[in-house]
Amino acid sequence: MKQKKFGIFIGKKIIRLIILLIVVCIASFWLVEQSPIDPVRAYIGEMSIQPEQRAILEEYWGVNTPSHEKFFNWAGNVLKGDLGISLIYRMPVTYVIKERFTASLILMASSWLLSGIVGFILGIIAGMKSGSLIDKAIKTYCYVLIATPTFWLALILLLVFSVYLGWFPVGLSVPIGLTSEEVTLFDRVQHLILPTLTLSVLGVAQIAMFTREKLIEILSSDYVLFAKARGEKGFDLVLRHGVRNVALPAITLQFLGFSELFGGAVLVEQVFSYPGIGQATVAAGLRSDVPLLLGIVLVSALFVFLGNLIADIIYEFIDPRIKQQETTT
Amino acid sequence: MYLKAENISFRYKKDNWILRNVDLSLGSGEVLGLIGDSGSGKSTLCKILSGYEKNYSGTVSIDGTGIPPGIYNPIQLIFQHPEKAVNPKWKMKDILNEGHVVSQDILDSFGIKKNWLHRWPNELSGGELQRFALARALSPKTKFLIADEITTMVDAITQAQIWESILDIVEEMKIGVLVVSHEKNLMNRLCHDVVHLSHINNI
Amino acid sequence: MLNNAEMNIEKRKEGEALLKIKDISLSFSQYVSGLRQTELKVISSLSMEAYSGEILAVVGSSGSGKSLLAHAILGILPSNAKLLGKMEYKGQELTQEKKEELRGKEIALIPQSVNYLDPLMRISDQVIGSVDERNAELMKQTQRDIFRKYDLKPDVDRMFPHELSGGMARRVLVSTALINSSKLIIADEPTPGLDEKNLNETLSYFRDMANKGCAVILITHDIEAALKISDKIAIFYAGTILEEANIEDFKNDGENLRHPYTRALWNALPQNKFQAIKGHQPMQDEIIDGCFFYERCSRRNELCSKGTPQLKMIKEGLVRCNNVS
Amino acid sequence: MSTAATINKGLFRGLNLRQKTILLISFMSLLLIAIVTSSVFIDGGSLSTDFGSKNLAPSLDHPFGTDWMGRDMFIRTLGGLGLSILIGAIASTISTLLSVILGLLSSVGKIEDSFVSWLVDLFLSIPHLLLIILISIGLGGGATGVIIGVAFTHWTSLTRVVRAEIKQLKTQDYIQISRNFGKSKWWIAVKHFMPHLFPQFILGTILMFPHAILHEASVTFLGFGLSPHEPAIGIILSESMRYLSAGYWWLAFFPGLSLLIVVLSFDMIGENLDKLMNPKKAQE
Repeated sequence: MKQKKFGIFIGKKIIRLIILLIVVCIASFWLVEQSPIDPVRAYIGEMSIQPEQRAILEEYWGVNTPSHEKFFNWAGNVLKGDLGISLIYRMPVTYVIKERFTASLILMASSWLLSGIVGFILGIIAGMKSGSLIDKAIKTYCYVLIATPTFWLALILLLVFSVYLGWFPVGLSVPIGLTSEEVTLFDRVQHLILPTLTLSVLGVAQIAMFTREKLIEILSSDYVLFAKARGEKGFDLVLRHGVRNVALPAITLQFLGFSELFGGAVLVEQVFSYPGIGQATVAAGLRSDVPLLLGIVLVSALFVFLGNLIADIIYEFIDPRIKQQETTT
Repeated sequence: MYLKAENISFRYKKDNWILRNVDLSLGSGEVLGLIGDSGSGKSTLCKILSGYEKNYSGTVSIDGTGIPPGIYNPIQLIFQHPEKAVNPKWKMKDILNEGHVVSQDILDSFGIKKNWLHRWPNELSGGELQRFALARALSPKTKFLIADEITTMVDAITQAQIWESILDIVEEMKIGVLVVSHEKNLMNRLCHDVVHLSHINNI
Repeated sequence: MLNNAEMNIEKRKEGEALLKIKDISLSFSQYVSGLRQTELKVISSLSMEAYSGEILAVVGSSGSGKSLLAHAILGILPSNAKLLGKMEYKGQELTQEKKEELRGKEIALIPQSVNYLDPLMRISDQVIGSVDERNAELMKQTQRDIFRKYDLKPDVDRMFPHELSGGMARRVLVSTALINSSKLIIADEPTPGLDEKNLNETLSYFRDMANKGCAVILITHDIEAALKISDKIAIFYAGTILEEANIEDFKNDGENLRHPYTRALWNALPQNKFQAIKGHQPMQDEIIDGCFFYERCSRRNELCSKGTPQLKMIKEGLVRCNNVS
Repeated sequence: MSTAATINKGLFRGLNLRQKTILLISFMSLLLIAIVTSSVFIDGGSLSTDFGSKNLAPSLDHPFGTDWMGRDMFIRTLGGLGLSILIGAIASTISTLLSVILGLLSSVGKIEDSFVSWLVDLFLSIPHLLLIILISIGLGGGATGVIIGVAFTHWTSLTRVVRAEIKQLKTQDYIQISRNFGKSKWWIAVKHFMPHLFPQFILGTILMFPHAILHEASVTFLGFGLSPHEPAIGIILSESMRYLSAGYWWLAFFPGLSLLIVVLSFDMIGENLDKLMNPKKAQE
């Protein structure tokens, strides 16, 4: 019964995903097509070039083919798993994305975990002691973090820890001039710390504020009142009724945050010159690398979808309260 | 004038009948009691009679004609929880006069005080709000009143006060009343006749 | 456990109430729209006593602040509440610290609905509550025994609150009070909207507890239900208790009742005269100097408008009225 | 009211919460108004290049220091903030209008509602920043690109709120009673729904501001937004990156901090207005 329900659920989600991807393809292709920037111009840049060569390039990018024809060519290839050749990296888009996305994934995963754990703990402390000095401190801290431009924070951290203190390298995920065999784990970790910290900051604030508010709500609920009436108190009470009830919503929220995580990664990677998908996005956008840009859009949509899907699964299948609504309606 | 419900059936899910082939008839000036256990579908029947619930089969009519939507409904329903029946962002004066300008006679008869009119709903008790809900629903165009457990939440004195006023007004205005309650003593006091829902519900 | 007779002897011997409440008042400071702060008085000059082996029903209209009386006894009021006055438990002053020590052990609350159970905790864990590892096995056994008595099958143990039917939920809630063998049990509106069969069943649980020697305070708006099982009835009006009457006083035209309000309430019942008196209960933000019933009273005199009437002992009952003797 | 004073401790001891909240809102609003008005009156002369005083650290003459062209960073920052607030205002207003229209559309019927909810899902399916970049590229960059980009990505959350509120309102007894009084859909929408929705719109717009401003600055920083000639905070910070290793910390520090303060002010105004309107939140 439950398995069947899960199967239907996943089936529906897959149909949704397919529709979504089709619309995203059309919309983003249309948007990029609208751009008044000339891809050939952008590709050539400052180079001088013969008119014949220019014609070849125009032919290659299909400057003179009508939009819909271009779209169907591209879409047809996408269906075959071919996202085209990246203009700036001169490599297949799939390869570039694979390489870059893996690098970003390490960054995003570590800061995602960090922000989730730190944020949850801060939120629990603040909610438990709501109104106290420590709550006010955590609240202020969160408000300031939420209002902080991510890229500016990255700049400041870079300034303090790399430029002044020299504890961390100024950029790139590995030292320059080394082959991948020569790079040690220490190098990688050292290059990861600042970007991870920066990227986790916004998430910490959001999870902490959410956890705090939810916990306060729970602590003023009838069932906590009753627990108090039965002699439960202090940290034990918060652990038994608060943490248990706040954890699932907080985890759900953290999975819904994939979209902002990706956006944050773009900014952070740009400042720290971290060669991930975010930096590739900026490069592709600035230099009109249309195939790469469209590829990244598709991958990011998949990434966000995955987060939402997990959140939905938690909501529908793990939280026992949901079944209640089904039986009462 | 007769309010007739014929062959009323209602279900939430397939094969989960709440009401089946229920017939009910209520005349002008009549006070009819409807009694039933909690969860037996009393409230659903009330909502169907007064046009709140549309997903049912069967007919509700007054003297053979159906009740068209979009105009003042001559069948007015009063709920158990008056605090849910008023817009919390409105002052009592506006709430009172939403359907029609309530006459001073009705205000006096329900004992609605002048200074209540300038209050917000959350500044009045349930018993007081219920008087507003009743006064509001008793316009000259109202022909039938459906009272769904309307005094369950108030104390005995307020209950007696409210019913005293209602019975006076409905007699004068020739309004038919359907009293829904699970309290037998109250029913015996108020109603000319009492039907048990389980006797007319064919499930 | 003592049986009923022994209990009564003991009570008479000591002549001491298990819980004594003397002139308490409760007010809230709260913010309204625009962050204006207002003071709301919910309970004022309220006194009552609860005896072991007896059911005391506190009867008043819904939303009049009776639940807060229960919360005040248990010491679980919100932080913006201000509680004045004195409470005694077993002859000792019941301070906030004492309340925290006693609640869940000697004093138990039976809440109104399943909303008072943690939605994510299994039923048996909730009923057992927070216990030491060492006692866990024993408590589990006790819980099972109580459930068996209330005809709750073993699979109920592993259910979540929302899976309980209405009847099961009420029995589970009652079980929470039994597991710690409490001496004072406060039931807050345990019979909302029940039909007769369920009502009688629920009420019988409380009679059982009182017969086993507990003091039961039954907070309800349903005077009829209260009359069925209680020993004494306290009439709650406008935040205070106007009269504490014995059950036998409620008969005929209520001529044995002490307070004019109680009599009016009795006569307003559909099964009695169904007769209404004029006027309304004062609002919570109204400031009243004299007797709370002054506006509606037929026997009022000048004295009644000045100061709250003293609590008097008349015919083995308590009353706050200047005009009875 | 007399008890209120005794509850407060700390800086504003003599004031009650209402007065404190109003004071905070007024102060923050004044600050923002001051920034916008002064940014309008910046005269070109004070921003002229002066290579005689380039790369100066903060001092009394130049509280935020000067850049490599000798321009006063305080004035540049002020101009940038003014521009940010302006763009934020336009984008948030457009966004709110979109939410209002779509929220109301969703209340019409089932099909419309599914359409709106699908549209929300669609716009949430790509990371905001990436979508703004795409829209900005599509519109050829510049101020229009950023404004439209930000406006078209920020309507989703308010639309959800409006949609949920309308849905909840529609099930209320008093709405059904109003229908039974023969009131028209339009009448009910204006008289019953609006008093509930209007505060949401106002609050929604104000709380959208900070997001809009931050996204504008981010996109500009990345090079997709305002052109390098504009005195935008994003431009200033992206320029400052070149001088970080040279140790010109003030180029990055003060402009970013100012932006943070502006964003924080909007957040505070929104939160405190919310408290005034929903006193329950202040009760905790």
